[in-house]
Amino acid sequence: MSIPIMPVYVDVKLREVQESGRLDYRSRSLPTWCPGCGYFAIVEGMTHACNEMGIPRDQAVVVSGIGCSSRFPFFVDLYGVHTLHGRALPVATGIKTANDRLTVIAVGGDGDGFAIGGGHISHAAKRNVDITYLLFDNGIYGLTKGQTSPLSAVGLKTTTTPFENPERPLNPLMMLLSYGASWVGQAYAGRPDHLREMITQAIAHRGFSYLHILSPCVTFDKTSKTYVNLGLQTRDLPESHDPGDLMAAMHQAQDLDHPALGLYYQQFRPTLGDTFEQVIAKSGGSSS
Amino acid sequence: MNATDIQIAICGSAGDGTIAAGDILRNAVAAAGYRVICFDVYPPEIRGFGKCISRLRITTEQSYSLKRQSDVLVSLDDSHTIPHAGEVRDNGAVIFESQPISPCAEGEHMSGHVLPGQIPYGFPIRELAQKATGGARSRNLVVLGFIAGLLGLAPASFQKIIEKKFAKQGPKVVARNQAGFQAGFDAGKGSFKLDDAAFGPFEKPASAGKVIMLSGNAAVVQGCIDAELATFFGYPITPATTIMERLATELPKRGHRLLQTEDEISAMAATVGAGFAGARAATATSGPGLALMAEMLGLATITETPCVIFVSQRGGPSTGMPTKTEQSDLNAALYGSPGDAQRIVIAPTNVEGCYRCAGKAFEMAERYQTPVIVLLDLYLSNRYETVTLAASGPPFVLDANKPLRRLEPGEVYKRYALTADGVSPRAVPGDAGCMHVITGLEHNELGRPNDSAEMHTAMSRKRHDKLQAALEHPDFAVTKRFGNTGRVKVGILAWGSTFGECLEAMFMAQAEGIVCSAMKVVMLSPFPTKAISAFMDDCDAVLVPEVNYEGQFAQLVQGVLARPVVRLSRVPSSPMPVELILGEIRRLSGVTASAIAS
Amino acid sequence: MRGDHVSPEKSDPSQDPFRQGTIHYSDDPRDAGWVRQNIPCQTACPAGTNVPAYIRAIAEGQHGQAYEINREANVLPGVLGRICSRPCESACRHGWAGNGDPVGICNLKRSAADMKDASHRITERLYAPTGKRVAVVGAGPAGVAAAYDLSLLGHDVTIFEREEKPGGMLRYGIPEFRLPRSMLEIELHNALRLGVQLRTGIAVGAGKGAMRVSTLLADFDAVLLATGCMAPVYLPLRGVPEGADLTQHCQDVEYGLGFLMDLHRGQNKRVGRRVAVVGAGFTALDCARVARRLGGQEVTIHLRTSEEYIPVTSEELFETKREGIRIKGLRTPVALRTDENGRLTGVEFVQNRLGGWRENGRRLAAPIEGSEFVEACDTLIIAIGQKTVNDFLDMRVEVDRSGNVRVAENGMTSVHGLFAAGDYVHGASTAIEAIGHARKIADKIDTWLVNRKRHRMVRMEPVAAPPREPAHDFIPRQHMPTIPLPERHQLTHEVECGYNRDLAGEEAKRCYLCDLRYQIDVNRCIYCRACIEVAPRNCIKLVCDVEVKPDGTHGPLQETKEWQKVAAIWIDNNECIRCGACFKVCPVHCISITRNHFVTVDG
Amino acid sequence: MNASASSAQGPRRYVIIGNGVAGNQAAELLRERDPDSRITILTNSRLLFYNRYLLPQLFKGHQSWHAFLANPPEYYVQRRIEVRRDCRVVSVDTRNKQVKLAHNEPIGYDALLVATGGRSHLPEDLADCRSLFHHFGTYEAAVTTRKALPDNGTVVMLGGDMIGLDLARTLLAVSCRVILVTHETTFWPHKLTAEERADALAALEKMGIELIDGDARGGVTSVEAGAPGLPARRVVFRQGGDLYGDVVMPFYGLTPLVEFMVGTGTDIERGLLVNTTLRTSDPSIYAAGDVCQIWSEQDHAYRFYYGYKNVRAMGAVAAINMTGGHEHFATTQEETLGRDGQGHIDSPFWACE
Repeated sequence: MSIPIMPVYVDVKLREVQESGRLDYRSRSLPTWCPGCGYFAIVEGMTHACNEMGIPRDQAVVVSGIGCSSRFPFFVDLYGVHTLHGRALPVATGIKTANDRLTVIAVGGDGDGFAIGGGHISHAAKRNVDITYLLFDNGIYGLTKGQTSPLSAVGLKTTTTPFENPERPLNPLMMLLSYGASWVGQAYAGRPDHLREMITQAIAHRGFSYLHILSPCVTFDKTSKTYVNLGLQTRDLPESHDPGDLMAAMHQAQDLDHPALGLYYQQFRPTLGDTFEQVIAKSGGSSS
Repeated sequence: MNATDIQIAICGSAGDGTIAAGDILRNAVAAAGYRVICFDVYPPEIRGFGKCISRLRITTEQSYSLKRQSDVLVSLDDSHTIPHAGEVRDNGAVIFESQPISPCAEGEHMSGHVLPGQIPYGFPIRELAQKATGGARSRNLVVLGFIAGLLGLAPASFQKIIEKKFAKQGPKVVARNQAGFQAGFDAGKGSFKLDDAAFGPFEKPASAGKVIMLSGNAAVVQGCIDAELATFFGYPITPATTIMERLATELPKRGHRLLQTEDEISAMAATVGAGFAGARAATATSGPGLALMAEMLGLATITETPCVIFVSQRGGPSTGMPTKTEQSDLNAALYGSPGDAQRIVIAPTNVEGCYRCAGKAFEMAERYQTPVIVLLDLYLSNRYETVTLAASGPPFVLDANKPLRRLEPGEVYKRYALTADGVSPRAVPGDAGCMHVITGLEHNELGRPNDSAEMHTAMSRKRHDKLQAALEHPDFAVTKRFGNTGRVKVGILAWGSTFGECLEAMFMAQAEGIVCSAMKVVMLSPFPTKAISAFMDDCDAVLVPEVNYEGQFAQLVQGVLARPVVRLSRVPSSPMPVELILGEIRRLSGVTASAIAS
Repeated sequence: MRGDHVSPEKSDPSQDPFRQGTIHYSDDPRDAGWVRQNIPCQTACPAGTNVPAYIRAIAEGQHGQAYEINREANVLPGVLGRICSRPCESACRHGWAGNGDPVGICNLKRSAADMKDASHRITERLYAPTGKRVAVVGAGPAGVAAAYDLSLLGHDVTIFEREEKPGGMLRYGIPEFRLPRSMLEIELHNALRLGVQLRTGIAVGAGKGAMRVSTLLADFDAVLLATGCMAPVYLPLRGVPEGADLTQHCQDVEYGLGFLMDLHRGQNKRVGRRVAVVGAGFTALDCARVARRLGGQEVTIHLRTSEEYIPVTSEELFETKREGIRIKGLRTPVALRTDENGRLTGVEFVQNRLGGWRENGRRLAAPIEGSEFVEACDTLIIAIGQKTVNDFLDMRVEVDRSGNVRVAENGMTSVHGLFAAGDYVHGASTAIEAIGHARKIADKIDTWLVNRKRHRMVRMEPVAAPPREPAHDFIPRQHMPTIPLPERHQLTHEVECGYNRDLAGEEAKRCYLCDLRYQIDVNRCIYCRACIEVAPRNCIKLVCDVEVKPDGTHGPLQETKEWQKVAAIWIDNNECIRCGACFKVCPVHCISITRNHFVTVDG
Repeated sequence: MNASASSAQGPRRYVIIGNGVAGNQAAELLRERDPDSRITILTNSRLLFYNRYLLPQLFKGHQSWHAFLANPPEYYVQRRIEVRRDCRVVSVDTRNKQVKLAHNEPIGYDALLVATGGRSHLPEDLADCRSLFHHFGTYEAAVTTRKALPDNGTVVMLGGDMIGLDLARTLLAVSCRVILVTHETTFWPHKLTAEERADALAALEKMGIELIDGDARGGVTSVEAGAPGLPARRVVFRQGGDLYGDVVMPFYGLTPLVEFMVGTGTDIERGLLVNTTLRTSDPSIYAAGDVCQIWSEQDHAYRFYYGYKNVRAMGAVAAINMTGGHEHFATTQEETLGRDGQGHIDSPFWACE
């Protein structure tokens, strides 16, 4: 493949970015993640997505737990709640219950989501609360300086598994598919363009959308989920994949060695808000 | 006396390797035979812009706390270090980067903040690192080398420590870091020395026992190991995480087990389970985790299951200040469970105490069948001191269980038999014929649920009374008095890490001619009423310094003894400043206790 | 199961398909502006020598190739490698504040000439014969450079030279200890052997027996005057008529250029024990150093201004001082002192103070009334400059106020078919300026003769990976070895020894290779700042704005620390030292490198 | 980032480059005359201002730098004089009125005083042996020299300006051997006739200094490290011959330290050119001390003035004029080489309070 290297003119680029309007979605202060962290791509992707979708900044809330990823609300200029470890989803559910018109996005890391907060995901998925859950999977505990996480690979040496992690990592996509999440997708921080598109779709989905984002921890994981490894391992879902086919989605989700990127599964069914309305309707009341 | 007493502060931004530099430095000087006390301050973010400071006081005799003024200050990041320029004494050295890569606005460079009495040492840290190692990563080692060269420390012990520290990353990394150190060393040695901080000639003292360098948390681990801890469950939380990290390496080597659970709720539950099964079991956490464990702690109390919980306090409430020290979890440790949650709470005052308390905690847990909370704080967990381990081996009893009496034929095993000392012989799964059920419900001697007033009173009394014996626990000083004996103007009553500062202040006050003494209180529950009361009898005024806002310990003392004390409760996000305590001593030595009471 | 997306196959970012680009040619003014702004050495070189390219060739051990790259811009690399005034080094990025000393560009040029293979074959790119005939008057650097270019372009060229041998100032104005004649001979020969007819010993002028310009105009399709600046600027002195030739006035007075030319024509020159040299240029320094070798014991250079403001390289000044020559500033000679026999005993000077600035950037000096003093000396050499003479023309040609001939945009003088180049047009300058100008005029003559045009484009060639190593930044500038002071008594013994292979290799590594252009693909950048983390200086910036000037160059990048305003992370090529650290660390491989230079294309 | 101070708002900002006699004298007067101003001294040195004229005492016995400090640290605190030590000035941006430091920090000023003094001059033909010389210009250099000099050791002085001869007196007093290789700069900055010079040289010999006629020997060609077993340095002469010493020190007079001013547009010949009010060609820049060449109406030339008294007077004049005064510098310094009671030479340039 041979593409002519075209010169890039910085004046043109600067104007293009400024005029796009996406910078408005950023915070004033610079993100404090380690340089090179994949999370930068996620915050970039989200500002792109919100901008493209024209979501008013005061109509969106980002909710997080504890961990590196959970600093996220501080780096976008939206409403945000930085809750306790593992407790992002219940708080987000409360917000959505109180005001259905808000765009609510929960973010968190793999430890926050699948260790301490693991119990909450299944319930959020089951209720089909209309929020987007961006799960940042770097397979390690970054903020506490590199302990093993539920998504750490077998054999990963961390400070708490100095003789290699003996445990199989969870398969989050399988879990979410079986929990009944109504939108399940996967993206990779090293492919920012694709990531941007997936975030847009996830937010657009009506119902509980779960986007699993593979993202290297450049500080504590030098061997497992690195840019090099993930670049080699990841693949696109086959073009023939039908997002309505749950079994096909589960089949794809089984391949942990070569994680496929894209939309695994999508289903449309009443959201938590809808069921509230149904209950109200059944009870004979009416919404205010 | 040609005693060395040098305090070095290294300050940088997270990611500059500030803490790592402090680590190498303390290990190197300890290896050379010096006594060290060291405390690092770092931000909650791994990278980004947070401030890290590593302070080390290096002495020929063990000191009790850091000094107010450092002799040497090193800047790895001027924006963070500039506010600390004043902490260097006159004729001390301020070391900084002379060739920063980016332009700085006026006033943003360290050189503009060196006070007239201090000696500036600007040198091209980054350039030396890049020349010697091909990258700027080793700036911290260059700086270490510079310090060693300037102060006249032999490079050999540093090179050895560097090799040890980086061995895992391969010989290339070792060589790179050693080259960085050497480049800095040459620069430091080549610098014309104008400051007067120097290491005097020093013979490594022949010491009884083994002198090692430990952090408070490492000492806890050593205590656990020497007490033959068999199972550990934990969940990462600053500043207790390093206990688990070290144990993760150490326990398997000894055939013991460690499991990182999904949260503190689970960690505590597993600890209780293992305790029930007869193994020595422990967990470690900080305030927020303690809160999660509160429910499970209650279960341990009511089921009389031995277990040990190390709680390293940080700034609270809630998530609070994860990387700042505080002593504000005393109430939570004493009372933090529903119901009359009797338990033993002990708090070491220095790193050596961490070791002793850790080991003794297992003895007490077994002896009195209770959860034992060992209350540390971030300052104690993370500070490093040189510790002497007894040559005669660990001073801990490895089986402190009350012997189980062989059952008479037909006798039913009473797990909660009411006895004179309140302790019921405990059976664990595997003990023949002693099958029983433990429960969180109030129960009778058999362990069967029973909520009668009489039984609840009897069991409450049992759980309370059995702990009183801990005040006389063998080979364990629950309180200790220092300084002047007999009648004193001022008595300092303190607990936990703050006691070091109290002692330092007391020595300074004595030097000023003030008659005073200080008592450390190691056991906080059950409360050593007699000893403290006797101490207070000797004091015209009693001062209680502690790092919390509400004066939790002072309240405890006043509540139990109904006697007045002077509170010095501050939350400076750092250890209690010595001069603050000294100021109070001076003030109190001029007035009478009764004046304060009114 | 694999999808269409091609993932990077290896950790080596150079394998990224996005980098496997092809060569691109651009005539966007911003690309031309980039090259001008970013390759300061090439921009500073009057001949436009592609410095990064030839230094890279030397670093790769390809001295012959380096020589050829030089020769594309300047047909006398071995000569200029010794005597060039080095405007490139004053501009070199490595010499900018905080970056250390400039790269020894000139010394490397010399090493390319010295170290190319003995069997090195030069390459020439010849155009088809045009049948046009061009006469060039003067075989100095300008004349030779123009003749060479014109001959490549297919014209028949004849050079007329007054002296016995070609070379002009190079042969007659520069001492052999600075420029060995063997090197000059070879390079002149190579320049002229493609069919240029060289006719020496033929004076062109109005005098008897001389070739007339009008005759040349009749015989040739075009005539190029490249006669340089051969007349001395006279020094006004008290008691001497204005414009008088001082050498007639006193036998112990010499004009610098005349002194050197006499010497190189083979005359026996003598100087007294105490020699005063007046002047501030290379000629003044050369005269002083020659005088020292001719036995002058106390040789002093007298300056109107001070050392700071004189147009010579610091190395040359240093070597001059090392040879025991004293330099005294802020003085202007006002009168000669002679004894009863008319022999010089001293020079009367007036003390100066520094004045304003001349248009050419030089400093003015103003005499202080009543501050006269005398310095004793036996010989006075006046080397305050040369000017053009036009009295050899047998026709009227328009000149400007200072007597220099006017040339139009197409290179022609006011006389149809008569062109002019080099010092003859600009007044006394340097060899490299003369060559640079002559090449431009040759190009214009060609256009005028056969209506061919050429223009410049920027050639952008993708580079797979950074060619430099960070350690190269710490190599100190390699000093030019010189012969010891005691051996400097011969006029012909070259003082500078030239780099050996090791020195040349080390010095070549120092070059930042400013022709490398590092760019971030803003569309793919995730703003993670990993590149900034490894940047060796403040070269990668969080940018909110930039000004593009009409000439295509950029103003400074406007930086911001507010995340909301960071429209791009951009590499400031002005600060960039081409270390490549950013390229290696970028997690999404959004940094590309291209090698950019000007190419000249027909049409 | 724009640190240039504006005189329209806030106190005036005086910046002094150089931490010697002139700079400190100026700082003291500036503070007296403009109590609200901000005063900053920039210096390469790591020490506060110390008395360089006293440095020969180092050779009489160990003394720490504390003994040489002219003022205690509190002096600067009380007078609010900022002393930025360990800072190298690389350039001055006269348009934006900023001094640029080597570490890339700009220091804005309203008025700037350059008082950097001079460094020991080394003739270009000795540049190759630069690393083999010992120096005396700073406390650090003097201590290094003293450490290199064994008891009763031999010092070879090249040139022999008055700074060197002052040191020579002390060295003789502590029983060192002093060999002086004469040069036209011997007795610099005194200007002596041939007779006076011969006379003064004779006096030096009488003091116990061994003289080598440098002119007759063709001057020094090189200084080399001594061979094993011999003293540490060897000095070689152009006309042949050599001599050995433990340290070799150049005393060829001073070169003004003005590199950072080159290119600023401020007039320089050898030193910064100033008028008698000590103002340079830039109206906000003054110069004082050994770095400036002052216009002399009498001599119709720019000339240097040396000696403690002159330098201090210059500092004062500059400070007065920087704060709106109009004072002219006039020397009160005796410049002739004298004799003391024993017939030993005595120089007014040695005078020091």
